[in-house]
Amino acid sequence: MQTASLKVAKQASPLEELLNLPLRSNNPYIQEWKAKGNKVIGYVCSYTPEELIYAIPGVGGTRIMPVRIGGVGCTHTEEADTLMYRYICTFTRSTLQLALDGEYNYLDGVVFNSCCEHMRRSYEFWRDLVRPKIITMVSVPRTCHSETEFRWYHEECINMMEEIGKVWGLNPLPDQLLNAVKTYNRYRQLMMEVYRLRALKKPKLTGSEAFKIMQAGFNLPKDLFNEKLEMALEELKARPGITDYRARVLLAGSYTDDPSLVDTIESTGALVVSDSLCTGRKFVDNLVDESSSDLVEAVARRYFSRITCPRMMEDPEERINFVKKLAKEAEVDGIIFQHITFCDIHNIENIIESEAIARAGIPTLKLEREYNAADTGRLKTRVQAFLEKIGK
Amino acid sequence: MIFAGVDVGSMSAEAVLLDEKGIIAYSIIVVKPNPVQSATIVMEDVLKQSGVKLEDIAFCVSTGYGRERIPFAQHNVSEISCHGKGAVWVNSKIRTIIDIGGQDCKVIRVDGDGNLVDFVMNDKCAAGTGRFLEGIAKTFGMHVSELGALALRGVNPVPINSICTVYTNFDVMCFLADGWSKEDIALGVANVLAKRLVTLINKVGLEEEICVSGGVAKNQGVVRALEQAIGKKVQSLPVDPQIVGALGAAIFAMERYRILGERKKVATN
Amino acid sequence: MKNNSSLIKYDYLRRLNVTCDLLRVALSSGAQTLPELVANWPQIKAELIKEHDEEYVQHLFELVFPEVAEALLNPKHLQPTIKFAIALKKYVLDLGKYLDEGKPVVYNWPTFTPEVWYAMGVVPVFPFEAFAGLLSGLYTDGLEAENDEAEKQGFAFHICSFTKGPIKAIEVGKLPKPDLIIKNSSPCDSSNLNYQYAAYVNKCPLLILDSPYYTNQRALKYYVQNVREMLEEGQKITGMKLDVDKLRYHCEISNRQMKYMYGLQRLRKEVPCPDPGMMRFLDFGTLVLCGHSDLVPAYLEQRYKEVKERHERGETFLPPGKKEIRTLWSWGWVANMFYLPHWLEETFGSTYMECQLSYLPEDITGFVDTTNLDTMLEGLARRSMNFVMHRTAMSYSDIWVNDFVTIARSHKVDVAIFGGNRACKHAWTLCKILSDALQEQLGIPTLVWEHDVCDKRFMPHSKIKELLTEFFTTVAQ
Amino acid sequence: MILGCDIGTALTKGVILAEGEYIFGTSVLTRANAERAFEDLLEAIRRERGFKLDDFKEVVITGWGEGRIRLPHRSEPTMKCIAQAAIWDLPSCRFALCLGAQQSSALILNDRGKVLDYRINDKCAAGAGRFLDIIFEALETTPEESADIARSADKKIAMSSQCAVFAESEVVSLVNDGESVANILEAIFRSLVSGVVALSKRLPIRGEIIVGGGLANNLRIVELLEEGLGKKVKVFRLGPSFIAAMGAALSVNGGVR
Repeated sequence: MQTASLKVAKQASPLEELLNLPLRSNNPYIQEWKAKGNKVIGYVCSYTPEELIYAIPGVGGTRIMPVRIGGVGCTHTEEADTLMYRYICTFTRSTLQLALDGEYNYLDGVVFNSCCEHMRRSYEFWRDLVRPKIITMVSVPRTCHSETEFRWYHEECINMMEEIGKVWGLNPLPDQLLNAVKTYNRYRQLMMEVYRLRALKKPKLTGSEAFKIMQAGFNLPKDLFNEKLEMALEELKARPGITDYRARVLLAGSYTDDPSLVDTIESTGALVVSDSLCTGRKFVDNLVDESSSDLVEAVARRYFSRITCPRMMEDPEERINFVKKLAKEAEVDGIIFQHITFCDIHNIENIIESEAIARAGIPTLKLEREYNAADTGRLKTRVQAFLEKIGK
Repeated sequence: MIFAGVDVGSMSAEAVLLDEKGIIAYSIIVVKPNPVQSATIVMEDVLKQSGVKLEDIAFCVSTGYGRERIPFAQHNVSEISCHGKGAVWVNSKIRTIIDIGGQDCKVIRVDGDGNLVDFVMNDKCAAGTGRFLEGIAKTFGMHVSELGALALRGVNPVPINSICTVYTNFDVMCFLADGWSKEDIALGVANVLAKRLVTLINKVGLEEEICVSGGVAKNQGVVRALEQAIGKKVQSLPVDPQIVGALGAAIFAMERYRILGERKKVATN
Repeated sequence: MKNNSSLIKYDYLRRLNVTCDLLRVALSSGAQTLPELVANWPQIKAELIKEHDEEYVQHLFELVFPEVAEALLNPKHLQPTIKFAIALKKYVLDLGKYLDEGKPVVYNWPTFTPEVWYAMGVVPVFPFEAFAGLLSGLYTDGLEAENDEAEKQGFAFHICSFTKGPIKAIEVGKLPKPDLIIKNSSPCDSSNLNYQYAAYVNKCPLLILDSPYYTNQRALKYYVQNVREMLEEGQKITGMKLDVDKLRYHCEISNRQMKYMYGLQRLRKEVPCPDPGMMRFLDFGTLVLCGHSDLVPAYLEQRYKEVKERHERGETFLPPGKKEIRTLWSWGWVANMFYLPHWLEETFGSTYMECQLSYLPEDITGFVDTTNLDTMLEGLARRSMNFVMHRTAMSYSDIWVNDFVTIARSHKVDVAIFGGNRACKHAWTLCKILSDALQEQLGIPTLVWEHDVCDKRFMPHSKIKELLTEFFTTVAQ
Repeated sequence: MILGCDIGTALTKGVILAEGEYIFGTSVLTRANAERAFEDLLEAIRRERGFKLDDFKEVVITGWGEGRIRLPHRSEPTMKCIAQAAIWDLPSCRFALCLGAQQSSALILNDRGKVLDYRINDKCAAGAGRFLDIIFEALETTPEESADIARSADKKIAMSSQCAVFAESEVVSLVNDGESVANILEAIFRSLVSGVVALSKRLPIRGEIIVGGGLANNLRIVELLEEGLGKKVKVFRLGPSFIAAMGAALSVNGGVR
């Protein structure tokens, strides 16, 4: 069965493969990875220093791969609703539900963050009900501007490494760290290339495809992903480019890994050519300084100096300018600010950003939505009306 | 040259035929379960009325929740744009349209050409939609169109606080049982509906003139309650407010036909 | 008072100012019932209009919840409430004077107590409790208008009305524009983003006092360091200097407060509970005013004295023959229904043990060692980390759960009420864990219901009474 | 004799006990008029059994309409009544569910039928009996036949609508997209039951389970409930609708002995 799915996957071109990579434990490469005795660690927030996990040398030459925990494919949230009540966002409930359904049993460990109120408080349920072999917390300060905060985060990174290391391996050697750092920098550069191809006058791929590639990136060992993406990029460049779109839009707001939202938007003829999401452009923003003598610190620095998530209680101006910059790069006709119902952070952040963006003369649409793509008809009506409003 | 607009909503479907001189004919039906079926029937009806043949229609635009599935429409436009377009066409002073449909309730702001400036749509709860009133009317054993006149005669509106439409129906039954007059209940219902509309209106703001479109616009009780709630006058439209969406679609059909025509010219020259 | 005075210019300040006198004069008028109070109104008003505008006073009087007035006239509330009004008045006057002098307007989030600011000569504004809480608790119009303003702009209904209202009040000119905002990064996203929004629209600096996710020594060290940096920055921005002796003076005041706080907490363990529930709401108010003036501990001393004597006399404030039902409020009080604890005492003999907004772990928070600056800052930091609403929110939910299971045991609790503010996301994540623990470990039932802490429209008082009546008549006998 | 009466939002039920033994029970439509419903009930009792009001030593009333009855009577909280009836029906019962027209409630009780804890949901109609009435109407089916129809479902379809009113129109469009009534009913039942299961799991589920309330007349719902709770569920012996009325009657002189 495994090898079969593997064969099927192997026949496809690298691009097709990235676009159709099966989810979670059905992912043939994860099956392959685990079969070799390697470990997989899940994490929930973009403030998790992934490369540090990737650098940890496992016992007997095994490896440890970080994957980002998402909620794609979640069809019900019964148990999660019972545990968490209706005021918790559907993304948090979906991920927890998947975990309770055993969808994340392939994970050997989970790294949590003090990211947002909803997600951080599902830690207890993972710890007590899902019970991964390792579950650890990275306490991330809510400001990046002071050395004290940075040192705290830096220590948190080291502690996380040690906690995982002491169970399955050792602490990484300098060259192991350097390799991991290089791999992740390469990954970010390649993803930026994808964004460049999306921003072209004739974009080489749809937003939906871009999200699928991003999704694949969350769920493959980055070395392998980089390899495939390099080839996939050649395939993309060879494409004629999309011309029959109705409008170019940028997607901003709450956590979005499920392509179905983008599908809904693009089903109106709009093309999502860029985004300012923590699952997208923000995720690959900024590189680690490879020349640093203390690479762990350099990694921590990167996470503290990349464009912030509004859970950081500062820099709305920077985030607004970031969105303006992206909008210019990708020559967008409008920006869609979406937030998942009950997401306090992006509800208010979208008000701040969209008002400023509107003042700058870029058309904006604010959408409230559930994580799981229900109610698509009404979302679609809103988006279509938005396009009509901006004369597209 | 004849243009058509067809609007398939969740409760009713409308079709409008239009030429340069104005509205030729229109038709309103209660929806058949299937949008395509509804569209076909309402279109056949309006054709029959006017003696126009389908092939005489130069261009047809569909709107409403079934808009993408209408076989005889060459193009579809969101109901939000259509209501804006239609309202301004019948009264050029209109800048805000409050459309109360079967399931959706929208507040639409437009410019002098009827193009969208801003809009907002209710969240997915029946409270404050046409269905809400339909339910009440059912409880009264009367047609929804009779509610308005009833509410106008109300004096002491009943206090309704349940959020859910289904429960409001039950509350209404209780008020009846407790001996309240239908008039006062209808007024209470109109007020609570108006209150829910205001929270929506607040999100985009109002610019005068204001009008109400959709079936509920015929409910004078709701309109008056709304006027009191927003402290502004609501313009009554010279056409049946229920056809505003379909009319808007027909106007888009006319505009689109012209644009395409010009493009063709450019192409042939 | 001059018309350009801040206490006139900003309606919230004006309200608070008149409220202090209204409470003091009205409750000292000798009236024991609402009708008597109404009968005394002419004299009361005559007294008030010596300082305040007649129309305004009259208007405010008409806005008072009759239930609240009636409750406060009850002997169990009367004297402490007067003392509270006097203490609050002192703060309001200081604030008014401070603002009139054109000094920098500083907004302070209550989870780090304000001694340090007093020690700089700053009189901070406390939008959270002093305004949102008190105004929605006392007056029938509450903060609904400001909440609606916020919702117009797209703030969701579930964004906390504790912060949403006051922040809007700044924009509509009911509160002064801030020059500096200080915010703990706990308890919640809702408040964090509200304050971030406020700093952004008012173009003023936001000092973030970062709450670590742990409660160990390392976290404390980190937190103390954050406090130091906050003070450095704060002095730079305000241009005012922290005076160690002043800090010691104010810490000693708040230590005295704590002494009585802890004393009251201990007395609540007694059966029957000698401490009336409504006063928790005012106690919270004094936590926010922490260390401001001697009048603050004076209120708590009065409270402590009364409660202790009541206990020693073996008396209860419950209606004769009412069986006591010892009730744990596992979320907190409902600001917009200030009188609810009194109603529950009178109707069901339900007494108020502790809640998330009243509980301070004496053994951890202790007293601030006033030896020197370092010891004081560490003491204040430790208190803050374990402060009401901060201890329960900044870290794992285990803390909240364990605290409340412990309280349920030590206070011989009969039933629990989880009246959760709908904005309080982290409360809704642990509601089931907590109610399960209470039921499985101690057989204590929990009534779970939703309210909006500063907006009575979501859960009307009549509905709340219905829910509680059903609960108490069903499980509590 | 004792008359226990439960004036619900849909049905008004009466149960008669003599020496603590059940002898008769009947119900009438409430039609939102508690006073009249109560009279109708007394009339029905007179007609069917010839008992008159003064034949009853005590009248105990519970449920939505209790407060509206002027006739001197004793009132009991609904939740207490349900527990009393549950323990009477099944001494080993420690968990009871009541799926009413407007409200579903779950409660745990001790061996004396005392309510230890409960949860209710009444926020909106989704998941309440009234919701089903709307659906049955839309599907032109009856509560009686719906269970068997649902059982014959051959595929799982997802209902996106939370709102009862929208569910109605969603159902209509499903029908017209050629979806079978069986599959739709099954989907509706499943989504409804999942709500009840979530409610139940907010409490520690112990001992045996009794279910009452109008929805429990629907055997498919009961089956799905058992599936969801992973436990056997017993439907109240006298007919699920009578659970609260019976409990009211039992509450006289300390209830179940």
